[in-house]
Amino acid sequence: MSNAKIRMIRRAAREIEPGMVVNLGIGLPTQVIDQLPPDMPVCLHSENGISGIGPTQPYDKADRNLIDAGGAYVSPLPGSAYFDSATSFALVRGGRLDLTMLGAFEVSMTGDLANWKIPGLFTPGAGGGIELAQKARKVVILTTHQDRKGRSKIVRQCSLPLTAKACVDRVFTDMAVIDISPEGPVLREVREGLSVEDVVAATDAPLIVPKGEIPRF
Amino acid sequence: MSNAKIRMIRRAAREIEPGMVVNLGIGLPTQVIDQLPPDMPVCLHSENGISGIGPTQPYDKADRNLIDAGGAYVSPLPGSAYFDSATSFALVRGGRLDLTMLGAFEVSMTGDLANWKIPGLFTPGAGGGIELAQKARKVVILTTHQDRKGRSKIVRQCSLPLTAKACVDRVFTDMAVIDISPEGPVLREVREGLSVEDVVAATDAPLIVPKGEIPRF
Amino acid sequence: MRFQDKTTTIEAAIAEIPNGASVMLGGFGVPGTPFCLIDELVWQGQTGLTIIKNDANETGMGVDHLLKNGQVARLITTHIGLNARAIEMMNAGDLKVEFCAQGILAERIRTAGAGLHGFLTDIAIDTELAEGKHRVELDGRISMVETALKADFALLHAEGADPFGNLVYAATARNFNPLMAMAATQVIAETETLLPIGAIDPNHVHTPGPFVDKVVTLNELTKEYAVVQR
Amino acid sequence: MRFQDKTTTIEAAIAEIPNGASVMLGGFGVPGTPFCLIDELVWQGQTGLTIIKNDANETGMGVDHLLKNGQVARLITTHIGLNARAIEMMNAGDLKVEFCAQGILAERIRTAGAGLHGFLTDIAIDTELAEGKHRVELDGRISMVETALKADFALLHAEGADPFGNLVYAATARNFNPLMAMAATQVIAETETLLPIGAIDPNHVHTPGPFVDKVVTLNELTKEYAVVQR
Repeated sequence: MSNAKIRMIRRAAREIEPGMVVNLGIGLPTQVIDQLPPDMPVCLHSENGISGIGPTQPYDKADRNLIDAGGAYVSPLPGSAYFDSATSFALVRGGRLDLTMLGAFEVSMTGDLANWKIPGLFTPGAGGGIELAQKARKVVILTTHQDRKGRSKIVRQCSLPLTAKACVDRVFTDMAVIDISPEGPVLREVREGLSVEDVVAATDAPLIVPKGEIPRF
Repeated sequence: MSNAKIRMIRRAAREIEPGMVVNLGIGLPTQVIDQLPPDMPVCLHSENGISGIGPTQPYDKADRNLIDAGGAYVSPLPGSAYFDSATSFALVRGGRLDLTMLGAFEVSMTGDLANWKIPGLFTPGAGGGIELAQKARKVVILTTHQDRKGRSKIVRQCSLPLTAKACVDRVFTDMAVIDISPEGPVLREVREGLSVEDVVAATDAPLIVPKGEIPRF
Repeated sequence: MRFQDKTTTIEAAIAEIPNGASVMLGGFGVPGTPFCLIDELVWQGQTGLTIIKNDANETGMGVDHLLKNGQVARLITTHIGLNARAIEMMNAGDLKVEFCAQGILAERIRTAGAGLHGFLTDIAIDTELAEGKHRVELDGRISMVETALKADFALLHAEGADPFGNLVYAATARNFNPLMAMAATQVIAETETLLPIGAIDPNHVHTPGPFVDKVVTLNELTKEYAVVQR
Repeated sequence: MRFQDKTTTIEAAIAEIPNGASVMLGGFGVPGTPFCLIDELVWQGQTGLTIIKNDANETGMGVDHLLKNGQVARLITTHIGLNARAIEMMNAGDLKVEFCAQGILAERIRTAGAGLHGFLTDIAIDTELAEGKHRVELDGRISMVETALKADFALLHAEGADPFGNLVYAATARNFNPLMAMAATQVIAETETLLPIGAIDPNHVHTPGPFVDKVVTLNELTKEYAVVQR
C-alpha cells in the first residue's frame, strides 16, 4: 500500500473514540482496526450478527461459522455477542452504532453518498450499506481522493445512484480530511507533502479553506 | 367444582389433538390440562414467554422466575423454550397457535367475544386476550352457560366491549357444546341429564338444533 | 481491543432520570421486574413520570410504590387487574392510563428499538382500542398504524451481566426486558450477578452489550423478588 | 405430556415443495446456508421457484446450483456481488431480481413472522429503492410502507435441534434463520446434530419448536460447509 494510503488509514483511526460501537466497511475501512491502541475500549459490529469482532484468522484456524460481513474469518473476544440479522440492523437503525466507516464512488458537497451501484457495470445490490450510511450516528468515508482515471471523488453532485442523501459527516482521503458542513465541504487537514492548492486542484467540489494554518497528517 | 363443570372440562379436553400448540386462559381453561392423556404430544404456550409448560409447582418448590400468564408457578419440560414477549405474540399472530381456550362474559350468535371489560365495574385492560382471540387458529370458549344472575352468556349481540369480532369457533358450557356456524349457533351436544329444551330455554341466542339424536357428554 | 466498563452505582444510574421522564420497566408480574431500581427511583422521588410496563405489579410491590408516592403521571400498559390502587387512581382521574394489546405493546417497543416509525396490523380492529388509530388500505386490506414507542430510560432486570452490558435473563423473567433494552435512550440494567467479561457464551447472550448503557450489581435481592404466596 | 416428533428424511421434507413455491433460505454467505436441503431441491428439480435469501452464495455453491439448474424464476435478496452467474442472468433478463436493503429484508421477513401487515420506515427514502413504495405521513414525518414478506417454505440450517424442532445456531450462522423460521407456512430445518429432547437449555433456544415443522438430521456435512479458501 502507498504511504499516502497508510497515512489516511492512520489518520482515520484517530476518529475512533474510546467506548464507541463501530462498523467498518469492506476494503480500506477494515484496515483501520490495526491502527488502534490495543487497550482501547471499542466494540466492532458486523451487520451479519456480531458485536465485538476479534482478530482475523488464517484458514487453518478459522471457525467456518464465524465471518464478518465481508466474508473474512474473524474470531470472538471475551465479551462478544452473536445475534440475528433483524437485531443487528435494529442496533444500526436504533441509534446504537456510533460510527461507520465506508468506501465511496462519489461524495457530494452536501454529503450525499454513492457507493453501491454503477448502472450497467456494477449492480450487486446494496446489502447493508444504505442503513449504515443513513443511520449510523457518524458516517465517515475512506477513499482515494480520485479514481483510477484521476477524477475527483468529492463532487458537486453525485452522478451515480445514491446510497443515502446528506449522510456523510467527514471524508478521509489520501490527500485530505474534509468535513461536510452545512455550508459545504471544509478542508480540515492536508497530507504531509501536499499544499492546500494541490488538494483544491484535485477536488471537483469547491472546498471551503479556513483561514490560518491547515494542519498536516 | 360441580359435576357439570367437571364434565365440561373433560369434554373440552377432547378438543385438543395430538401435536397441537395450545394456549389456555386463566381459570377454567387451565384446568383442562389435567384431563389430557399423559403421553399425548401437545405443547402448551403461555404468552409471557414459554412453550412447553410443565406441571404447576407448590410454593416451596417454585422457581421465582417461572410463571405462566396467570401468575401460577409452573415448571419446564424436557423440550421447553423461553422467549421474549415479542416472539411470544409473533407465535400467536403468525399462525403457530393451533388452539386457544378462553373464558367469556358474552359470546354472540356470530361468534363475537366479550371477555375483558365491564365498563364502570371491571376495567383491568385486555392483556394478551385480544391477540389470542383474534389470531389463534381455533378459538374455543369455556364458560358457565349462564352468569350468577341466571342470564345466558350466549347472546344475540354482545352488550359489552368486544375482545374480537367473529372469532369464536366453539363454546363449551356446563350445559352444552355449541358451534358458531355461518348460519348461527348450532347445538352439537347436551350434557348428560339435560334435554335439548333445557338448553334452548337457558340460551338467549336462537340455537339451531340439528335433526336426529343430539349426543350427550 | 477490549470492551468498555459500564458498571456504576444504583444511586448514580437512577440520578440521571429527570422529572417528567418516560421510563420503561421490564417484567411480567414479578419475574423480570427491576424492583431495586424502582426502589431507588422511589427514594430519589422524581415526579411526573410516564411509566411503560406490561402490568402495574400487585399492590405493595414494584410499580405500586411509584403510584403510591405520586410519581407517575401516565401509565402505558396492558393489564392492571392485580393492582387495585392503579385502577382506583385511573377511575379517579389521578392517573392517565393507556391500554395496549399485550403483543402490540411489545411490538411498539421493539419497533422503536429497531429504528422504525411504526407498523401495520389488524389487531383490535373491531374493538374500542381501535378508536382514533390511523388507517391504511394496502392490497384491499385495512390495517391500523401502530406507532413506535420509545422512552428516555429503560430499567431492566437481568440474571447475569458482564461489565460491557451483555445480559442474560432467567426463564420467563425475559419478557419485555430485551425489547426495552433496544428502545430507550439510556438503558440501565440491574443484575443479580456481575459476571467477568467473557463468562457469557456469545451464543447465549440475550441482550448484546451495545444496547446497554449502565450496569448495576445488586448486593442482595429484596423480598419482592421472592415467590409470591397468595 | 410430551412433544411431537418432527424428524423426517431429507427426501420427504423437500418433496413437499411444489413447482412455483416461494422458498426462504437461511444464511449469510456460507454460515447458516442449508446446503444439503438445497442440494436435495436441485436433485428433485422443482421449477419456477421464488427464492428469498440474503445473497446468492458464490458461483458453484448453494443457491448457485438452483440458478444453474434453471429452477429459479425470481430472487428477493440484498447483495449478489459474489455470484457472477446471478448478475449475468439478471442482466440477461433470465432471472427477476428484487433488491432490498439488508435490514429491511430481515425486517420484512420478521414482520410476516410476527403476523403483521407491514412497517413504516424512512430507510432508502432518497434512493431508487424507494420508487413505487406507498408513503404515509404521520406527525409531519414521511414514512414508506414496507410490506410483510412471507413464503411457502423456509429451509434453515441449525447447529443443533431436538426432535420437537427447538433450534440452536452457531455464531454468525444465525443471521436470517430465526426470522425465516417465523415467516413460512412450512419450516424445514436441517441440523448438524440431532439432540435428545431436553438437551437444549430452554434459556438457550434460538428458535422455539412451535415455529418448526420438519427436522432433518445431516449424516455428514458436504464440502460447501467448510472454510472457503479464496
